[in-house]
Amino acid sequence: MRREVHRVVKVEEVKQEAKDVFTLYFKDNFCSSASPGQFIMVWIPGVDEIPMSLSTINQKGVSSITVRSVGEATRILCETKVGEKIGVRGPFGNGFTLKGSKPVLVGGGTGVPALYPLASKMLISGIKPSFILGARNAEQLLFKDRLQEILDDLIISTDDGSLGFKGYASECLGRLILEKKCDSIYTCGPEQMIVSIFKEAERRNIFVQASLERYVKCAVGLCGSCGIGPFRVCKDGPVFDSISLRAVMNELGFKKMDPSGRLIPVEK
Amino acid sequence: MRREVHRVVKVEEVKQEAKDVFTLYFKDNFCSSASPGQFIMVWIPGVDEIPMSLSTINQKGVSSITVRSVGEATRILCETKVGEKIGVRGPFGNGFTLKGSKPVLVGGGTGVPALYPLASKMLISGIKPSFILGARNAEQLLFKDRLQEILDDLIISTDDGSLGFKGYASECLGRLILEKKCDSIYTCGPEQMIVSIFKEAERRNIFVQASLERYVKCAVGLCGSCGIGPFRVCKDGPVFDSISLRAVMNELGFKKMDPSGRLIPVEK
Amino acid sequence: MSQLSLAVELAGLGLRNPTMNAAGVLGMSSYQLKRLYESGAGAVVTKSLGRQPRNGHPNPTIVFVEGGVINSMGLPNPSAEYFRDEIKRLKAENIPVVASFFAASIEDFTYLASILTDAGADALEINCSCPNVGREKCMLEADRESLEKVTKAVREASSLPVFVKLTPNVANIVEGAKIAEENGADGITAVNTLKALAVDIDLRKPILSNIIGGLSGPALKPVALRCVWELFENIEIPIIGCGGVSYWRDAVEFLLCGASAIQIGTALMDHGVELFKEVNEGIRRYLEENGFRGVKDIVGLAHET
Amino acid sequence: MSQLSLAVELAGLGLRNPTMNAAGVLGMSSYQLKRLYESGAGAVVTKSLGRQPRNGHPNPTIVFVEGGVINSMGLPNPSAEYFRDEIKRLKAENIPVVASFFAASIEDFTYLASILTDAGADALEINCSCPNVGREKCMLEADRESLEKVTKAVREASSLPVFVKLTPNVANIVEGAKIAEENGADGITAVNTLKALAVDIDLRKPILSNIIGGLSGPALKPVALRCVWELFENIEIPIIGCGGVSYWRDAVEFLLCGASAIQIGTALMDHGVELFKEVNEGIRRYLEENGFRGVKDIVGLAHET
Ligand SMILES: Cc1cc2nc3c(=O)[nH]c(=O)nc-3n(C[C@H](O)[C@H](O)[C@H](O)COP(=O)(O)OP(=O)(O)OC[C@H]3O[C@@H](n4cnc5c(N)ncnc54)[C@H](O)[C@@H]3O)c2cc1C
Ligand SMILES: Cc1cc2nc3c(=O)[nH]c(=O)nc-3n(C[C@H](O)[C@H](O)[C@H](O)COP(=O)(O)OP(=O)(O)OC[C@H]3O[C@@H](n4cnc5c(N)ncnc54)[C@H](O)[C@@H]3O)c2cc1C
Ligand SMILES: Cc1cc2nc3c(=O)[nH]c(=O)nc-3n(C[C@H](O)[C@H](O)[C@H](O)COP(=O)(O)O)c2cc1C
Ligand SMILES: Cc1cc2nc3c(=O)[nH]c(=O)nc-3n(C[C@H](O)[C@H](O)[C@H](O)COP(=O)(O)O)c2cc1C
Ligand code: FES
Ligand code: FES
Repeated sequence: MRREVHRVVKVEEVKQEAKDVFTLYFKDNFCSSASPGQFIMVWIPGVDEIPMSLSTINQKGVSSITVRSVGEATRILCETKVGEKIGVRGPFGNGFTLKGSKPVLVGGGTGVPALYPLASKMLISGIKPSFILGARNAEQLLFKDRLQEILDDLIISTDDGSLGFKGYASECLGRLILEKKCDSIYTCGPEQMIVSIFKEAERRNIFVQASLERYVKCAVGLCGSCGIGPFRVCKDGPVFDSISLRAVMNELGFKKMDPSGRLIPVEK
Repeated sequence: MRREVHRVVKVEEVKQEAKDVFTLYFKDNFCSSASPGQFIMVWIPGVDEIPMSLSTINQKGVSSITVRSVGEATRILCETKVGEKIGVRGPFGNGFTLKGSKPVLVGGGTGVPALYPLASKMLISGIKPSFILGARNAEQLLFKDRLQEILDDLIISTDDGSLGFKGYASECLGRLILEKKCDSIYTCGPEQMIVSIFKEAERRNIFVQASLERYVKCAVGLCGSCGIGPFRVCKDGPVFDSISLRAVMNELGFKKMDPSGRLIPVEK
Repeated sequence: MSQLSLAVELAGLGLRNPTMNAAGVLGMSSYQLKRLYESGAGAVVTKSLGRQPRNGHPNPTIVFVEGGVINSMGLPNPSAEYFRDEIKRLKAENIPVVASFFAASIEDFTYLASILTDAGADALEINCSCPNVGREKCMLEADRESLEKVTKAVREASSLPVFVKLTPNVANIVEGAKIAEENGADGITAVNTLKALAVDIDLRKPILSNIIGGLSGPALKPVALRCVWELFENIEIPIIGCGGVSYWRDAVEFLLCGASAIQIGTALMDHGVELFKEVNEGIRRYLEENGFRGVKDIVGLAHET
Repeated sequence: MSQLSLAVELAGLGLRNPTMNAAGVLGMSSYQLKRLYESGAGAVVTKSLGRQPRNGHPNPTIVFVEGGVINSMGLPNPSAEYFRDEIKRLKAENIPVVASFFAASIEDFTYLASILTDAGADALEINCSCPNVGREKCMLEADRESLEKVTKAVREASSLPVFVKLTPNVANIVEGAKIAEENGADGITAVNTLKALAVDIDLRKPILSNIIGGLSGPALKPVALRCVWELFENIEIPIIGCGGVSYWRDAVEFLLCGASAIQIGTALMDHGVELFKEVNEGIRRYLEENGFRGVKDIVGLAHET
């Protein structure tokens, strides 16, 4: 069987991460051999099929997704009970490439869980990353305990200062780079956060890999609905490096394709 | 690619074996890893596609078929020049199974070449077979030199006595069994010869594998046109052992399916 | 140990399970068909029989492509008359026999229906959908009028359940099925093969002697499932699903889409006649594991929302 | 080093080679299309454009089956009006653009043809064969009358070469092609996808939100080749072959059967946009090794006996 073919898996465990964020654990062979940064398509019959990054990979064959309830499909996913079934296909996309010896990972919102498998993989490879964990406020911080468990250098950053550094993750990053002489940045989170981080990195000449989101339909690079410039988020991404990011700066943070293919503004 | 898919191969060498018998050599990966006794389908565009046993297997990647001109397709095949192309698919069927330590091979007519790869394989496996090479007369003996080169125990038998034993191969076999205490018989040739040999073997309680011919169309066991009793020559055969032969004794040597599926008499 | 029964009732026919061979696949003799039944088929289907013996097209009559095979056998068959004894031999052993047949005229359809009925067949399957013979040889269902006449004639000539086998090579398969239903068909077999071609780039020739043939096997399955789905939504008589069934899962897919029974052709090449047993065991396991009590429970179930 | 030229002339259009993307595959923006051209395509084909922006069907809109994929995108597109600038951007770089479009009325067909012509497209491709939208959304070619009207209207509204893209879901593809030819079409694109369905046995539901979709990829190839073969025997205007081209050999097969150019869709998934280069190199090698002087030499060659 190809990884593109649908499988139906049983939800083995559900963990609430925040008021509106849940992690669903399941077993699937293809997912448990995914690369950090890859995503799957999750099918909720009668409702929708949506892209979700893998937030656990390959721990005793168990994988997971971490879902924020923002609409119908994610709400239903968040209400899933243990034993219920969902459809999955994938993993898709390129995933992150390990580069640099002093990396820093910057995660915001539901971008954090997607970085968790990356951090684990770095540790296994003998690299000790710094990790900036960002959110609006302390309550919205995801994966804090899990990250604390494995990382020596976890920096918490909240917009309102309710925990850790007060301000945007990108500002926090500026300081960290100076302090630790970081040589590569991995980021996943809200698009405006990614833009700020990329600008910060460009100023300091540091290589970035950022995971982007666009409207995904086929997930295999055919339909073009996830386009950003000449690229497809589903196939050329979701992880883009500095060179690619430079090529799409006229869209990144400004414009995105809606499901009809028209460019519409990105949320500020 | 699957072995069932057509390939087009160039005829690398043509060797005349008798007045109306030619061997065509070609290169093909699937054929060169065939089992002795398997056959291929040979496509002569615009004319026909016909079954042919492999008469060479795996000698430096070269394979061959040995064709007697009996009708349009075989005549055109026999006129093939070096460098010309033919289509092949296969190999198909079961092939012979090595059994017994004192085997005797009995070939008649164009059945002889099909036994040549079997004899070679036995020698490689450390088994020294006896071989009864039969034909109407000395001129029609096929592969005599090639067999002599590799075998210690080659017995020639001609109906008219123009060379070797005078009489039918089956009579010759009777003597040989007694003499050499043969413990298994492999045979390929005209159907009536096979019937005689099988009867001879049954009387003496010796296990037989015989390669049979029926009208082959699909060659993959679907269409049923090559039926003999419950069996398909193309898939369950072309090699049948004593147990299967016993099951088809009401047809063997008597009746065969014509291309419409009706049972018609077998040539006497 | 008591096992869940796979028995089905198909247009009045009681079968031990819902599997059959597809017409034309290993149906050349009673011996072949008996072997299929012994291997586990619930019923056996004869080669499509005609009025006269036919040799079919010259070789090559089959070619392998990705996802399936294209055949242009050209309906070789020993004639219905010849096959009467074969059917009798099968009936002597109580094997359920579906007699597939085709003809070039209403008279011949009537004649063949009656001799096959007399021979003891349990059901008739009208093959008016073979892509391998010209129009003169066999009435095409795409032609509404012929389909109506043929179904009606066969219906009148025989008291047996009549199945009409449809081609997927039409814009709307429901249309033909409705005509068959209205004219007395007891079931629809869906589907026959898709018209297809293979060409060789070295010899620069179509490979089949007949140039065009019919595509069967896995490549056909999604099209066949779609046809069964559409039929289930639009007709009342049972559907026999056919096209690309290669594993038990495929059979379950056909049942869920609305087939009451399934036929297996091409897959017997790779999986052998043992496939009937595997498919039946798979269906049984599926039913048991999901708490169903019989095959009937899942027929068309994917249509419920 | 001088290399054999792959240039072709297609209904008056001069293309550097006979390959294009299939409509709807990576044609959502000028950026995507430009990338295809830079990867080696001879011309690029836009997503099928309509009068209004359309989001298409909800997900799932694609499902993988043996030998191909079934999609039911449902013609999402930003509208022809929106796409005018995209076409201009492509034309500013001299990229040959085929504008694919569909409509629900003759007025809309006329309107769209004229704005796409004004935008600078090099040719128009009428998509009246998408299996993914109801009859109200897009005129079906199976309906002879609509096909006639649509072709005639577009012919009159534009001076560009007009290609009519046909569906294989018909009993006789030649019929529709002849109607198109008689009404002024300059070429036939053959074929669109086969209507198909996939169902999940665990959730017991059809997988696509739209239930039925269109099968493309290797499974479609033998059917597409058959269509191209039949068309070549029956029409005079050039044929653009489409359906399952995944390797250069497939492209050569289409050419030998009678296609003057070929389109590639599904295979870009597995082989990436680099496939255009590979296919073109393969065709070139084939022509050279067999002593042909150009693509034209082998178009329809398998029909000669
Ligand atoms: C590669 C990738 C990875 C993602 N990983 C995660 C993750 O790990 N956790 C998480 O909570 N969210 C993730 N998302 C976002 C998630 O897919 C959307 O939140 C979800 O699709 C919303 O669906 P809905 O029906 O609940 O909301 P809707 O009300 O349908 O939409 C809410 C928002 O989600 C967007 N959206 C809807 N459908 C899609 C789609 N098919 N593709 C992309 N965006 C869509 C809409 O454009 C809108 O902005 C990821 C998105 C992408 C592209
Ligand atoms: C498994 C098998 C292996 C064979 N191996 C050899 C071999 O190594 N050398 C050799 O010379 N011959 C072999 N034959 C026989 C050979 O296939 C026929 O001689 C050949 O098909 C005749 O074709 P034709 O067009 O020249 O003659 P035709 O005039 O068409 O027929 C002559 C005879 O060949 C038979 N025949 C024709 N077509 C077929 C067919 N498709 N399948 C089976 N029989 C057919 C006819 O029934 C008739 O008896 C083999 C046959 C089988 C079944
Ligand atoms: C070799 C072969 C012969 C066939 N002969 C017939 C036939 O005689 N009558 C008929 O109705 N269908 C015939 N068919 C079509 C099958 O019955 C069946 O409809 C088709 O092959 C699809 O099923 P499959 O994918 O399981 O093979 C034939 C198919 C094959 C492969
Ligand atoms: C994702 C996807 C979207 C498609 N969208 C369109 C479309 O908008 N218009 C159209 O005419 N065909 C569309 N098609 C059909 C293709 O153009 C083509 O006819 C078909 O896929 C067969 O070619 P292939 O096997 O190379 O993919 C689409 C196909 C796919 C897979
Ligand atoms: S979703 Fe990325 S190309 Fe279709
Ligand atoms: S030739 Fe078709 S079953 Fe043997």
